[in-house]
Amino acid sequence: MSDRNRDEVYSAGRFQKLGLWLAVLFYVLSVVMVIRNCGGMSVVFSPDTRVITIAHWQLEDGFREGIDAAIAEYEKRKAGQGVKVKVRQVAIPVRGYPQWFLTQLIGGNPADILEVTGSSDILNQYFTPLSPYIGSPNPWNKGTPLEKMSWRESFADDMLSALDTAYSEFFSVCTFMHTTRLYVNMKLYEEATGKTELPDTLTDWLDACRKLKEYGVKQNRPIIPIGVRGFDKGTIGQIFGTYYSELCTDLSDTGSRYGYGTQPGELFRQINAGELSEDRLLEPVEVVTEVGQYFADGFPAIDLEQTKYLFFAGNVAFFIDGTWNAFSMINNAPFPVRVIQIPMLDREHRLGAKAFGRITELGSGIQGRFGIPKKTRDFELALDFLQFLTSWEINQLVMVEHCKWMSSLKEVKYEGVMKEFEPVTNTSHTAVSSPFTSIGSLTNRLSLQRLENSIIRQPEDPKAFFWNDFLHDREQTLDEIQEATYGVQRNLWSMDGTRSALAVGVILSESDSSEIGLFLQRSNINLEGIVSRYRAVDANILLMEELGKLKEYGKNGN
Amino acid sequence: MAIEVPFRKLRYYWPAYLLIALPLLLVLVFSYHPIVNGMWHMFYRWDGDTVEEFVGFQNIVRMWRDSSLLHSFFVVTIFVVANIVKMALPIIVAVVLHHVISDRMGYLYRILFVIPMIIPGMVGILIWKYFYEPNSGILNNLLRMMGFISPTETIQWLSDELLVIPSLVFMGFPWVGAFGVLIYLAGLQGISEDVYEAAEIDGAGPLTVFFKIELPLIMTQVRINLILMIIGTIQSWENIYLFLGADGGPGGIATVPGLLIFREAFARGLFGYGCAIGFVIFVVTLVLTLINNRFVRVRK
Amino acid sequence: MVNPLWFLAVTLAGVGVVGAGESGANRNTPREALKAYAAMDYTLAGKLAAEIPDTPEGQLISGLCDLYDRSRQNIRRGQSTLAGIFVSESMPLDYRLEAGIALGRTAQLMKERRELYGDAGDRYDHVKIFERVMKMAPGSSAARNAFLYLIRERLETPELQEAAFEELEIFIRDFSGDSKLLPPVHLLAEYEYIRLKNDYRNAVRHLREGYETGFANPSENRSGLFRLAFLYHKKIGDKPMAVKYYREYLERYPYSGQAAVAQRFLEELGEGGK
Amino acid sequence: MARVVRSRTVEFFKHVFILLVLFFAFVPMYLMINISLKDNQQFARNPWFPEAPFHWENYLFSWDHLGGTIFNTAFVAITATVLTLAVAIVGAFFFARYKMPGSKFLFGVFIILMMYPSVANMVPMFKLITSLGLYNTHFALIIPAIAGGQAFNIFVLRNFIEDIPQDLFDAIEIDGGNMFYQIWHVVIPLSMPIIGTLGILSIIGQWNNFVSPLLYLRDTNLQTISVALLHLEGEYTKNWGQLMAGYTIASIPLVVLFIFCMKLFIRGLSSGAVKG
Repeated sequence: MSDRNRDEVYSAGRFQKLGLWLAVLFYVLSVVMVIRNCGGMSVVFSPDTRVITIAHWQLEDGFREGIDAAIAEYEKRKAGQGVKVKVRQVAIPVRGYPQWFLTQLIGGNPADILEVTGSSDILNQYFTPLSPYIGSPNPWNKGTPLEKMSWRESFADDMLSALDTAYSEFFSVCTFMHTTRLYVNMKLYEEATGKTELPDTLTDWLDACRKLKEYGVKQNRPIIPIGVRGFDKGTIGQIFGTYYSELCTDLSDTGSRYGYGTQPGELFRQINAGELSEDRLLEPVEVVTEVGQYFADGFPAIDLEQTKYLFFAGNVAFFIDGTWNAFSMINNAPFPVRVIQIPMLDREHRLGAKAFGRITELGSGIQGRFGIPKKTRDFELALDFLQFLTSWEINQLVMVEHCKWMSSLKEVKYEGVMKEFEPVTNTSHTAVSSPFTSIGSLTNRLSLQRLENSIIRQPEDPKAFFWNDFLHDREQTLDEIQEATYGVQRNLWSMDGTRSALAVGVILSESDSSEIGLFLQRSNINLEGIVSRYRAVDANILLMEELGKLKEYGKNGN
Repeated sequence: MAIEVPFRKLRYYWPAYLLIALPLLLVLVFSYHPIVNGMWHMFYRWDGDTVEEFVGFQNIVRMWRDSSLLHSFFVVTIFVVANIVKMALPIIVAVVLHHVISDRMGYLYRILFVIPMIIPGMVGILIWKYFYEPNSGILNNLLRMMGFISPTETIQWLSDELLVIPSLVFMGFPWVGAFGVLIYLAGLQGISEDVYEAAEIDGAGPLTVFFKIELPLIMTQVRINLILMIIGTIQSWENIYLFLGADGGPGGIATVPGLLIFREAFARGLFGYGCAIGFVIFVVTLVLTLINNRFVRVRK
Repeated sequence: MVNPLWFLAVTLAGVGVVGAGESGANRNTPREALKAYAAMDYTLAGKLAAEIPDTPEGQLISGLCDLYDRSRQNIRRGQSTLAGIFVSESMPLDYRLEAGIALGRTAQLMKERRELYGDAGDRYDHVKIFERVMKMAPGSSAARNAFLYLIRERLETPELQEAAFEELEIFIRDFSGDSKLLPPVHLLAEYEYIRLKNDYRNAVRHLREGYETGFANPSENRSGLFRLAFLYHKKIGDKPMAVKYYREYLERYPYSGQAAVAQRFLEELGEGGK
Repeated sequence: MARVVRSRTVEFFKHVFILLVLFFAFVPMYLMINISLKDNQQFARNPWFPEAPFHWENYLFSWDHLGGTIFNTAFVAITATVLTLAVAIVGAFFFARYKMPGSKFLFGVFIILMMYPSVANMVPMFKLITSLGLYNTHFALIIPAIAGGQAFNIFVLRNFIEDIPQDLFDAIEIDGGNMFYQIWHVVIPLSMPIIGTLGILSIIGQWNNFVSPLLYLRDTNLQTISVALLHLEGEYTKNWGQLMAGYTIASIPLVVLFIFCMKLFIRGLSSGAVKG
């Protein structure tokens, strides 16, 4: 180094010494803060405080504040009972949640109450079965209309949405309910159509959309007749499900040899045998493709943030979305907004000749499933808080007052705008699930993507396009079913482990009859579960066989 | 110059092995054990917790059939090629910087070039995510100001299957990592004065000076950066995860192998399959590094 | 089987994962071991069982843990321990029954997944074990389980099918144990009659008997009731029974999603009135 | 500097070119700071240029979101760096000072790891961390970082220590100084610059580390800055001002670190720390 640099180094030496000391100081400070931040927490709270954590991915405004209010109330009441309790709330963005959820379950010490996601295998492996606890009434419902009902019956759908069909077991309870509605920008609607009463049938709706498009051309404004939030494919799935049920609800009578409802394997068997035309399953695709021509282009990419931007910009007439951010959209919109249901497929419409009209929404749309992992350190407290959260008074405090969502419980009255969100119950036709979206999560995602492509490309025969593309991805669907079958077979071994544990439980409790009764009931549940496992395995084998035999569009059955 | 210790002197010098004991232990437990464990679990259906079923070559057959894996290597090749092209700019900047006459300005520039490096990586990526944000992002605002698109129109840079990969390539535009520029600059400083004078006498123009003298000299640094870049690009999946989430953009088009491991293992729970993909990445990196060492010979 | 390097890593790294063992074998360890196993806490149960290797409880629990504790599974050793317990006269009957069922069932499952277990499943003949269990304690829940696993396998093999259906009827008719144990068998019977013989009459008979005795799983009870009414209505065409059970369904589950369907079917059958 | 005489215009073009590249490199940083002082209305109206009412409360809001994570990250980064370098120096000294039987093989063991893509063992590493009970603790980040850093640091330090004249070591050894005495009194003082540079690189590496905290830390109060920023960005109702304020806060510690070791860092890089 030249001389000039050398003395520079020494003069810099003092400056760097200062830097070094500053770094050491900062390090010591951060060590103190880290200790205070995590280790110190237990020191700060007296050791006999029981701490549990609740985690979820609902970042909508109002949800976190609602849970905080419930926590404050819970800590106060438990202090009244002489129990020191601290509940921590963790909210993770939906994009990172599936991975965050799975790694902590495998990692070792998961949060005590978790919003559940993922496959049945994961739920069965990591979450406590709740069936022994749902029979007795929820202790927090004393003095409310649900007092006499068992915890299970206190839910609007008797906990059917929380039932895991693969293991016929309850691993979670539902905390809120959503329905899908249309938010209508009344100012734009009236300007374009000149009418004030809103469409109730599909024909009127499409007619209004056509007028809106013409209005947009006339005004040289980028009018989007129907705005859809595509990024998590939820809304597309909802619309397809609604029209599929309105067209195919009668299939439930014949769609399964074992009882009411439809099984994909049986439907495909009927198609191969010529007893059923695949057209019946594909007409809803044509309806959604026709509705889809009024969507914004690039709709699959629109996420929640852009939804609000587009809607408030005033260029979207009908916005289809769940009722989770309905209230904030209605209040913050710079124009009057009304809410209507998804218009019904009417008989005048060319595809509506055989439609069955509106479908009951009773028991559908109940979500927000929270479960308790087996590895939790304080199961008793976690269960108590979960029952607190799903008690009549508190659930309304969180959901209805704070989030303006609907509660998942019975006997809940709504007023004002929220009345529009209540589920439709004045019809006797039940929803039915389509084979394209009910075989597995991968097949469902591929089908919804296929639906989006059909909307974007507007093929002259959407049914042929959808069907042939469905067969094109047959390999991946078969792979998913095979994986599910392995999961079921592997699970037979762990279910036998449960049987054995219950048997040893019976041996242990020799005389104590009440305990024996519970063990016998649970071993019966276990054996009934094994029978339903046989059903699932046989259904999968039949489905793979029949799916393999399906032929190109129009060539089946003859 | 170091002390030669043949076998017979071991009796006296054996404590020296204590020096290497701790680093060796750490490397064995935290690097070599996972490598072996990964290769072992390639042949298992493993959910990372209790389920470990030997399934032989099922994972490998599944990989062969899995179109998203083949696609992910195709996508990562695009990124590698793009990064090779992007290496040109730092070299040019280093050469130009080298020829800047005033010493003080040169030193000031060097400092300025390092500053972008000290922003945390995460901040840089999130700012670029804002750059592409359809409604209020910089790019669309710019295009609206310049009239290329109408005031309310939005171009979906990260959600359109055609645009997402070019956007990811373009990200971090000047691509001038301080690491690259300063390393090349150090190489250039090695050239002595008389070499330039000799070139001056033969009447060599700036371009021939560059290609004949400067480029060959910094080839060693370029080669090192090339290898590090290739390994880095094949491994890196963080920006794609941050930009597009675990699905890897519309239709999973931008899924790179690293992101595929992350998704298959940590979101879907297929740990055995994740190990299998990891092994494939290791093999591909090894092959590329060997090729690189042999063909990018440094002409001394 | 956990890969050996993992053990090397843990021991080398010196970070103790498994808690240190504490007090010696005190008086009621056998009971503690059973309790831990019943709560499916395999690590604790395995540790306690290891402390009392010569007692019946110790052997039973260690054998069962070898089979079901997936993190340290040793099927071969587990099955041989349980086989020892099953055949030895000196063991208490309850332990022998449980050992027999666990041994037979795991052997059966291993035979079904040959690509995974190879022929390790053939070491024990589960049919003989199940039949012996049924003879040892007719009417017990162990006998019922053994029968259910056996009959399902027989129904799967076409040539044994006819005989299997008769055996099923005989088993249910002269089952000496508590009738509350039978609903799962009825459920299987209903399912197999439809699947293999399309015989809805017998299927409905079994479903009805199972439902009247009461399924343990609340959701099985609910869907069973609706299925019963539906099969009477759509598959057999027995109107009065269909109406009876549709009404019972509306009465017990007025809020359910399928209540509206029951109402519609009632109107279809001309019995609209509640 | 090469004294290639050129006309003023070419000199001018060189400066313009470099300034242009610097301009594009600095635009994101400028926008970050500029937007961090705006609320949503100002931002929507004009995101480009600073505007009168500066909203400093954005920083307060972001601080109580990110404050704790800054300290977590600092703790992890500094601890990991100090321990990595300590272990690496000892290792490098072994390779530089002694040619023991098998030291060539051992050196190979370390160097091969430089070529191994860490993403390939993401899955088994996770399993190892959880089975060692390190899950959801800061050590799940520190210990693997120490192990991961050995290969590169030993490789660089060995080159450096080999250049130190051996007689300095022999002198100490004669009057009874053991190996660690030699390291403390000869190796560390003499290779301060390279240790400084490697330290800075390691701290920057740990500060930007995003995958390990994402996988191994569950609680938000333990979380490091990168993942905290991701979660802040993942919120639905976006307030760009607060978001950019959060990004600025996350950058400050590194800027301060850099101000103090700028000369050291540039000299380290320019002296070709990474020899061919």
